[in-house]
Amino acid sequence: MFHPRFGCVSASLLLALASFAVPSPASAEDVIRFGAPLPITGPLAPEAAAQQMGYNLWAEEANKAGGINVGGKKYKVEIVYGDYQSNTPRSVQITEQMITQDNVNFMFGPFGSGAAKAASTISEKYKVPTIAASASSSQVYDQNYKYLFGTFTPNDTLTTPLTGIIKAKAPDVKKVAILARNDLFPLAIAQEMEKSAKANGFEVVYFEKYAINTLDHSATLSQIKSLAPQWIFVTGYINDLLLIRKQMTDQQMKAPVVTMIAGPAYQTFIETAGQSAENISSASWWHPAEQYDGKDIFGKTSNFVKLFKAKYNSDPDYAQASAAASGALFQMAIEKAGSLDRDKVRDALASLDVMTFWGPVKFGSNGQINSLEPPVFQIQNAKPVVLYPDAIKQGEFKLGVN
Amino acid sequence: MLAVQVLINALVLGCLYACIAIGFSLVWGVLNVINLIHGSFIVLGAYLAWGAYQWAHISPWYALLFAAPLFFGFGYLLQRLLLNRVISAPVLVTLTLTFGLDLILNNAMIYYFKADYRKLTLSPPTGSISLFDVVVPVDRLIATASALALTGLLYLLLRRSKVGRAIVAVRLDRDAAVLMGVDVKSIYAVAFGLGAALAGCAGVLMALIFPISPLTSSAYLGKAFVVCVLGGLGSVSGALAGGLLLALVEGIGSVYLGPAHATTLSFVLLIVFLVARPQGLLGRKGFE
Amino acid sequence: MTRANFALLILIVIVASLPLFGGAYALRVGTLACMYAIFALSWNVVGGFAGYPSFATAASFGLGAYVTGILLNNGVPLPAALAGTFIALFLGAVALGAVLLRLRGHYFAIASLSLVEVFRELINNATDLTGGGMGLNIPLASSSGILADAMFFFYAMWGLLVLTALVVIVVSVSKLGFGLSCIRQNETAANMVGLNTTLYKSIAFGLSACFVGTAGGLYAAWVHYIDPSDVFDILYSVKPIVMALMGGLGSPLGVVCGAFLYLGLEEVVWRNYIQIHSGVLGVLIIVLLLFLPHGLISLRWAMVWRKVKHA
Amino acid sequence: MPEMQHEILHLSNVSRNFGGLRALRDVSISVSKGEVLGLIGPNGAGKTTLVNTVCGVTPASAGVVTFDGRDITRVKTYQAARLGLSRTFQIVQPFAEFSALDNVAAAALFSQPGESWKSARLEARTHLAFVGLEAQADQCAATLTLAMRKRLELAKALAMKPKLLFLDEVNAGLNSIEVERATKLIHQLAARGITIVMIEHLMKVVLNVCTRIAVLHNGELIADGAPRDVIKNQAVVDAYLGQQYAQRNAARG
Repeated sequence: MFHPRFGCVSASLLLALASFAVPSPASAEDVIRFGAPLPITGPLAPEAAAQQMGYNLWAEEANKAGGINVGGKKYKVEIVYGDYQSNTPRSVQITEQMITQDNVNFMFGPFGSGAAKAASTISEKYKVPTIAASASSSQVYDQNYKYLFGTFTPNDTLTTPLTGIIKAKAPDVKKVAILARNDLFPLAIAQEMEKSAKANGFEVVYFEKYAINTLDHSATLSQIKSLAPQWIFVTGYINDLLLIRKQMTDQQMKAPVVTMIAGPAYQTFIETAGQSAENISSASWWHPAEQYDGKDIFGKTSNFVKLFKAKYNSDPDYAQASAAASGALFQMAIEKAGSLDRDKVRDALASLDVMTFWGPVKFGSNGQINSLEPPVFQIQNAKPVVLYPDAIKQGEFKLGVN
Repeated sequence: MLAVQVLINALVLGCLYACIAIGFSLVWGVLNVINLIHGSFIVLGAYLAWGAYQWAHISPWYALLFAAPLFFGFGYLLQRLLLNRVISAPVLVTLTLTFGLDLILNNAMIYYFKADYRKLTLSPPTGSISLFDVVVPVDRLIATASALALTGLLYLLLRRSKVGRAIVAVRLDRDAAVLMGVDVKSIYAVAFGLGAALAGCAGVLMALIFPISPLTSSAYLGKAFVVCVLGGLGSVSGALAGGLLLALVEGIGSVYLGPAHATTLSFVLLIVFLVARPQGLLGRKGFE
Repeated sequence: MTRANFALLILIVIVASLPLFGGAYALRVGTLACMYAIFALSWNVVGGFAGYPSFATAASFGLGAYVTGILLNNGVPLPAALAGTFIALFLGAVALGAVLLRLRGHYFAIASLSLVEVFRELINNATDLTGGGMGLNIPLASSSGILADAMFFFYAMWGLLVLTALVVIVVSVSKLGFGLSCIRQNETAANMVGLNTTLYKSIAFGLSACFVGTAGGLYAAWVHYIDPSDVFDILYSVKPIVMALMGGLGSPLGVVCGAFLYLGLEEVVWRNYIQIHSGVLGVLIIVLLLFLPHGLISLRWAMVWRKVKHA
Repeated sequence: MPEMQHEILHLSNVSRNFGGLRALRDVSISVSKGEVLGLIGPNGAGKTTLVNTVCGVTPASAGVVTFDGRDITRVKTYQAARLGLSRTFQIVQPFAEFSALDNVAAAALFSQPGESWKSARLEARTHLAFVGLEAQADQCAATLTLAMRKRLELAKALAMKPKLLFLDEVNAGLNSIEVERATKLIHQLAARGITIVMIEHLMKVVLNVCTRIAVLHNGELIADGAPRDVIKNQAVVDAYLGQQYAQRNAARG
């Protein structure tokens, strides 16, 4: 005879068991599966959307060409998405789920430095080659994992050329104010900025962090205004930067130089900020104006931009391009290895030294790319204009942000 | 000059905070329900204003006119159909129910509007006015004035109308109100509807000032919490006092301790208030 | 020992056999399930027994993770770090409880919720000690294989669950549990019959914090990297409450069943409805609250049986 | 004075303010061992506040309370309970989900540190029997009738082995048969030697059981003495009893 309570015990146990006993779809012979954990919901959801556009574009192009050529046999590309709700522990869980349950062959890292770092311990354990398409902080790579690769150069490669340009073009700029979101990537880049500013003889008059989810910056901005810095440097995600930019105009803050990372690289920032985006400078790892002649599936940078525009009706930003580039790099490595063996593909990735639409690609010993020269740009006439490197320079630096 | 500027900023911001909190406070005070869906209502209001401006060029001032009845109806129905079934259940049940509702509404907004940040930019921009070195943005000023007008309207409604007096009676003493012949159930629904309408209108005003995304709802909700406790529950003047105090503390905190500490400071203040003066600045001891 | 408590222990023992059925991923889910069961059981001491709607679970979890993480980084071995966390969290929570538990109902709920915010921001700003927003790296505890590692943390978390369950069961049948139940029903009367309510509530708050904190410590050692917004996630506070409501407030067996059921549902929904999973979860919560207001534990087997026969 | 030697409770110049409201003003009163003191006065006179002040629920704003030779002015409620001060409530306060037995057992268990489960339950049964609730021992407290719940309160108070027992309107809401029964119980309690202070509106009961009466009005003690004297006191008649009662009383004898 059953005791009544056992009803609920067995029911919940069954459900719990059923939840991970879900049979994973049998992996078809001629498909390569890539796992892509993304923050589809939660605070980072906009970033997930951007990454997904890049991955999808690559998968579509690769499949249009018949698939990836592995030792003469063509394999179709399938991307397995999972939502980790902008929650790092979930991203770790989903990475393990993709590897063990969904039988993915290779992994893309989750968004951002924090999650990519946490999830990389899993893919390292399972020896699954992983390309992190949006992790730049050196803390991600200093674990010296063998199977982790990243398409972003370290943060100082953004701040150093930026400081150089300002120093050369705006000799009157002496005082810098830095305001950073208290989060792994924005804080790391702000600290790089502080270092390079000090190294170049600027005076850092203000350096503060703001809490994630800050709704109002007016007091902070009033204080910065009262210090009269000539260069205002703000880091955060696009929502923070839009908010701060709006409140800067509200307070009639003017400065010869205003730099924001990482918002202005996105088309949405330019559209939403409108007139107030004018003359804001920024730096990112890639820009559609670049002119590389890639050996990858996208070929020339301009071709990538054209394909992207045709599919999504907007200009690609660095995040979307990085996602697509990560796919393209996997494709090159797999074709080079001529095998789906994870170790062989890993070795092929490690030994890549190739030109792509994303730029020259070569990974350092810690897995982070070390061959890119990230562009510095400025919004002029509602368009991002590249100032550096000289090879793709589109215009001159302009002073004065109103 | 900085001090004056920070003070002015806080004054304006405080009124906006009050506007965010007032509907939440009303629902809490009258129904004794912590309404976790409040933040999402505000965001929905912001989308309404944005959509109206974007697609039909309806200015946010007119959007207020149709946001209020729309949200009132929505809230009224929600209370009648769902919340009413558990209204006498313990605190936790009503709280969890509104948590579930918030999950649904927030997810629906992410699904339809995507999580991208949008911004309602009036053209031509309203700019700022400056007096000596003190600057006040016009849109904030207008939003503040509207927020004050809304709270004034609510105040009049509660004081002058029959329904309003019934709401106040229920808030002060539920049992006595029943004895006086007040139909508490419909007062609950009306109060919840009013709370929703105020949230919707607050959303319309916030659309002018903050970027719009389903993801900001928790930030609004957090402010509403703090304002309510600081000012005192359920009263219009309490919400204003709480909003101003919060804005002042945040402003002064971020100037003297750094912006990262401003939030901490406001929550520490919240706990201190809860322990030492749970009735808030202007409230009376009421519901537990 | 009552039959329900006996059933709880049997259920937990059954969970221990998980490694027989699944690999590393199943172990990960199992570890998380044990972790949430610890949360739900702990929350039940203050929320279920004493009737105080606490939202402090996330604060205990985050603090526990950071205390252990910092201890580990200073070379303290894992068992000692966990023991230190346990004691620190218990004492800290008892002291805080003595102040905060003067509040009741919504006011207490909000104060406990604010604890999460305050501690998150404090940790966030103590950059020298905690790394602030940059997060905290924790050295790998072992370099053993995938499965051995997963097995270790699964059994560690499971062991903590057993310990929590035993303590909670002992509390529920002891004078302490009896007193907490008095406090829930009528605090004024409890005081009046000579019950030191402040002391009892503080101990309950301490107990509800120390196991959660230790679970947090174990979690930190498990994932090697924590950052404030991850471990002070307010959902860690909300989920145990939903679980307890699902399973049946106050019953240790009920809350553990609720925890497993919730996680099972979440896992199924999460996998199958990528875009709308939180909405689906919301619908489930509402349906459960409206149609099963006293939780799973109120379901009688006979009732289910009757429905099956009629169907 | 010889009775001072047997004094168990003493209030000297006790005041209690709530905000601007002075609920007790300078009350000085003493209670002797074995006495049954009736505390009467109009609603809002401060009777319940006085009980609350002695029991530590709302500590005195000024003045000193001594109990059994100890200063208990600042003592917490649960400490007062353990010292032997117990009370029943005007509005009954049972542990609603517990059985009657558990209700009484809780009182026995928590009022005496060191009491064991087993003896608490055993004791609880005898107290339930005393108040005539043995048949309802396992019934849930919430399902008892009002009269039964009032008696349950009494059993709880007794389980605390009180030296001084406050009875706060134990008869309110009861019918005449129930009142009679309750009155008998109080007599039995007094016979056991328990000092009783009772707040009561039914003058019949007061005159029946009390050995002394104290009258509060607007927070002030306006009369204190033998029942016969107090009900004739003009101030008491004006403040509380009313002319009619006095005349009826005079006519009757």
